[in-house]
Amino acid sequence: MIAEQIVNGVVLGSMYALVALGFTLVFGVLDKLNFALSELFMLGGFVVIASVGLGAPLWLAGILVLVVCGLLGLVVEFVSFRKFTSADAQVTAALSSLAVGLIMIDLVQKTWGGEPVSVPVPIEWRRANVAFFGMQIQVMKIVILAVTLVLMGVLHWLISRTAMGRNIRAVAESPTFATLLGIDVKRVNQQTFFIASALAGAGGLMFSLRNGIASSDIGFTFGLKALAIMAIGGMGDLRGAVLGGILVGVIESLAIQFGFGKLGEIIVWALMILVLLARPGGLFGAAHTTEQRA
Amino acid sequence: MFDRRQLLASTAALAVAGHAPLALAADKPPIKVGSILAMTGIGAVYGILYNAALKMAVDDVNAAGGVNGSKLELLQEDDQLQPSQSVLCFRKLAGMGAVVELGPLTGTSWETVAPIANAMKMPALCFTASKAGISAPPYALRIAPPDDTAIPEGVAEFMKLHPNVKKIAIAGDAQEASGAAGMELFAKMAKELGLEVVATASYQTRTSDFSPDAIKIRGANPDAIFISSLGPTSLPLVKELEVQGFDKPILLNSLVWAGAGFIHAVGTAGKNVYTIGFSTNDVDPANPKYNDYVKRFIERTKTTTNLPQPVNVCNTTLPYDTVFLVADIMRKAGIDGTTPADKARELIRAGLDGLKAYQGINKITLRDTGDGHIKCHLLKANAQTKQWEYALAPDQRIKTPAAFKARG
Amino acid sequence: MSQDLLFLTGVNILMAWSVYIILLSGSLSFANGGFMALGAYAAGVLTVKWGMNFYAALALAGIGTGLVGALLAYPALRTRGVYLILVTVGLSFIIQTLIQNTDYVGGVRGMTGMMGTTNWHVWGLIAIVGVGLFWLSRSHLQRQLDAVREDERVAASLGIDVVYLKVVCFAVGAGLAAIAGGLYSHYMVFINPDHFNIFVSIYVVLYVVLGGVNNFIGPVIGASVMTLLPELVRGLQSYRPLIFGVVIIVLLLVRPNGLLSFRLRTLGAHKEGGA
Amino acid sequence: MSDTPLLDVRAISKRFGGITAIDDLSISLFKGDILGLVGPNGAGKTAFVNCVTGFYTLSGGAIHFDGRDISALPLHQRGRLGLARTFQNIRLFRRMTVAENVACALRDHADRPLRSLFRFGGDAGFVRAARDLLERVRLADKADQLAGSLPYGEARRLEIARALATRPKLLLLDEPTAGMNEEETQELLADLRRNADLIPSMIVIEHDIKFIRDVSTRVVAMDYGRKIAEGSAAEVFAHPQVVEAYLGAGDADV
Repeated sequence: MIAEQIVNGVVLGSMYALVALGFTLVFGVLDKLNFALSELFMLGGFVVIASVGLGAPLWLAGILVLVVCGLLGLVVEFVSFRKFTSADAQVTAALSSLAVGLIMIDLVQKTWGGEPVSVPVPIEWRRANVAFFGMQIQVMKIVILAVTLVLMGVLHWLISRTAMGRNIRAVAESPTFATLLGIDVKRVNQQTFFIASALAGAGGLMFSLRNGIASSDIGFTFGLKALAIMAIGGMGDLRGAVLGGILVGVIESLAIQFGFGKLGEIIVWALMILVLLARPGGLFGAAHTTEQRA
Repeated sequence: MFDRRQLLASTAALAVAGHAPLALAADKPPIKVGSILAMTGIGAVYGILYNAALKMAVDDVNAAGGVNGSKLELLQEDDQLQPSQSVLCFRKLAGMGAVVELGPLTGTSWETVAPIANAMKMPALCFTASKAGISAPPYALRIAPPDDTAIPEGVAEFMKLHPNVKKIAIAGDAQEASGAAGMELFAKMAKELGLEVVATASYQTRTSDFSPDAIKIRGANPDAIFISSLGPTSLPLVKELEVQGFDKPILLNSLVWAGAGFIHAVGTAGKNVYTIGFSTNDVDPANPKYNDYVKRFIERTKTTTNLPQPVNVCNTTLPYDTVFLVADIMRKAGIDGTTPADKARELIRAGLDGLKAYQGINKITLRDTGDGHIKCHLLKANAQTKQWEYALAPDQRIKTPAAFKARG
Repeated sequence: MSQDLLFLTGVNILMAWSVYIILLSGSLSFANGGFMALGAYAAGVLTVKWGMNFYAALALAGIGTGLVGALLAYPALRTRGVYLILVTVGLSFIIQTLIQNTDYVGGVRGMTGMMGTTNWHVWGLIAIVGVGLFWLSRSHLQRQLDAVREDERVAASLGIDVVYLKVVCFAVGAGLAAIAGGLYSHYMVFINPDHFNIFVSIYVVLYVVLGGVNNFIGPVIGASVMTLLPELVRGLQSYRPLIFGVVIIVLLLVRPNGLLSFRLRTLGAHKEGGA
Repeated sequence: MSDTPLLDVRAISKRFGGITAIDDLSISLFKGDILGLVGPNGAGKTAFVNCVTGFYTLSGGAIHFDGRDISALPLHQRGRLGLARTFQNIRLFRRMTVAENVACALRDHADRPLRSLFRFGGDAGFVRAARDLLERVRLADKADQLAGSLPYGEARRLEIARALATRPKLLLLDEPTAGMNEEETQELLADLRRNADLIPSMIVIEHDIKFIRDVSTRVVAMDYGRKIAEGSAAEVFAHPQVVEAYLGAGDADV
């Protein structure tokens, strides 16, 4: 049972990680929080429903999620971040992206109603189980884990091996310096938003496929948790987002098994506060002390 | 000038009502009836559903000649399920001259509004909230049967259908008042029936992952699961249990049945799912009034709302009955549009005070607590038709009323 | 305008000021919904369960929550910027969950019986706090706070005790939020933890940012506009949430520094030091 | 009288991860000294100022100021003890007025900021003091401008006035003439001389050797976080290691 909970925690954690990766990418490049990612995560499931409803096969729906969420990410960048470039605008941009998220929720509720909607994935897919060392594990979970790992691998390759990734890293290091190098910072921002939003959408896709439903109110708290995970892992640190996500996923699963389900949100937030007090830069991030900025 | 839309509406209503009294006195001012429902946000599905029933009732009352020569006018306010907004709407409606207020939707909002209704001497009737013990007579009454009668009645039928159930698991939304109260009631019932509770799982309204709960429950190997939470919150858990191959019966509390989301999204996971309620879309040979309502309501929602079809009538009969109940009281008390609001409210309160039972579409009995009672039954999800239906045949259902103290 | 709208506007103004006071020292708090809850419950317990006088209960709830705020501030203020935002979001969640699991105050069921707040209390307090903030805005303390908000390391190097000021502001802000909460609970009669969810904290920050963070009038404007706006567009029915979102985005784009963006100078040009 | 130094830096070091910014550095300074601190870029001069004023915590060693061990004191307490500084990249409170920049640094009520709320006599004292300081640096006519709007040279003078407002016992200037032309440099020198009554002791980091020669009573040269020479300006600039350090770093200022 406990082993099964740990496996489940890893799968849950990998979905947290996808959204946390989105947050951390944007934060790394812009030093800002993109709250709309929470709702792009929520939209992931509804894009599947809409595209299957229009006759698309499931694999195409999956790709459409990445594209549609990515494009919406560009809209968010344009509306909420393009104009707010200075460091002072951190809160302004965050609140603006939050408002964009509110609009997304409202549009989804107008279209599909406020209640959960069934995601058209064959029940046999969701129900397929394998026995593994006495554990019962859904094939879907394995698929989710595999897809998530592939996405993370692609992200890693994009960031560390391609010209685009080099530019993103340069801007993350210092936008001013990147501009001096002739890097088009605006373009890099757009690329970052596209990738981050596609990742969040992918997280929502996995989530809705696994649960068999999509709901309009799931994004906000999930997204906030992903933010806490980003802080636990170290802001702007991709590896930290993944490991932090898995850590929180496993802890949450085990907490429920051991009867601490009532604590709910407290678990992740208390963990984040403790981590930040002990290591202000997060578990895996560089220790951002105030000194280097002195 | 005669409003064309009004004309159309009343003509339609007349046609439906089947008779045409011409005493519609256009010169008497209307009687204002307030309603507080969530029309936007997460609760909008419910708000739209109940609003349709309220409007249908008001149209029917007006088509039948209104009340003492005055038409009813429905003032609708949206509280977005937020208690502070409910209060705002409540007092706003009072300020607009409403003589009685219907709603709000949730127990939390109802609990916030009920004391204010008494303080303001404003009759308020709630027709949805299920949490026990929160009504505040004489001004704030609830027509709906709360969980403290519904759950025992439902569980009794459930045990009749599944007599071999010995070990149960209880799950629910512990961070929501109605969900938590329902969990306690389930636990109490289990104790009374000698059932062993092998696992308890508390989740939250916005829990991200129900797998751990499902694994825990499955691991404890219960014969059945009782789940208590608002609307569709239990849906992911039910679906997760199916995915994990859990094949035992699941009993949900009454709150689930009223919403469109659950029954429409439950899919094949619905085959083991039961809930508690008092009306379905089934034809009831003994109650032609009910059959007529079901037919008309479903037709009406097809054109006036974007609710997923087929709509489950569920407890929309309650808002409908509530309007007629209020209209009856007003008729008897001689209230019309010219009665000062204060006086009308007092008269309605007096009418409610003496009320012991009301026979509308449903038979509603009033209890000392200010809550209604309607005999509840076990319902079963039919995933194919996306409708709830009675789990037991009419002669199998348990008829004995639950132990409660009626008024008087 | 109805009584309740006037009341809610007033409470939101007080809440906006509670965020503004913390922001004076450069810290943004998303925990004020939580502090509001602490005050609402504390004052409620004092009047309903202990039979205390309403004013005394309010004052005690304010002071108590202020002390809690100060205690939380010391560790919380070790973090800054986005980290502090997340820590305060976490505090909001933690306070809410703790109340949900405290049976003494009814847990998720909520607590009832609080009565006695009128609009006079709320607007009287607004007048008092407003005068206080005006007085502050002309003071040497305001100047030092401005310096801290501009560059806290440099301010510290000039001998300004930044940590002390930040903790004091955090405590005073938390205390004001608690008093607003006490007024709220004694007006609403019934409260439960859901009244104080994370959105309360977020919206209050929104009021301040939309209204303007540089002067104490801005939060008043922001809170008033955002409380009244949904009422003004009630006629638009189901389009309200959409309009609410669009208005926020447009306001932020058009006036990124808030509706009232000016900063009051602590040394006026009309004074002799001017030219 | 002056056998205890005002500032006594004892074998301090500062490391960031694997990088050593300051390595076993000892410097002492007596009341009335004006110490010139020279060295190529990256020699650790600014790090030294940061260590003394409390912007950096020490990795090792100790700093005594005015007879007290201040090694562990937080920034603001060092400020109150009489250490004040300017920054290589000017750090003004840009959205406050020129007068406010100076006024906020003025001492008040023995540094109990809340007390200032209970002063009902108005701000006259602050206004006078701020105006006096601004006159001293020729900025009185700009008192009500935003500090962010000042041109470079004036911003630098304002930063010095702000530091002087704290009544320092030791003023640390980090490259005060960076980016200034010859004329502006001379003006700054004149400003410092004119206000000598407010500057009992001073440490100046400079690349401009002429400036250092003009102001300092003593010069310390640093390279790679260590002290490589100390003495009069003439001695230090003639020191072979100093010459090599500068040539090695290819610094054009020499």
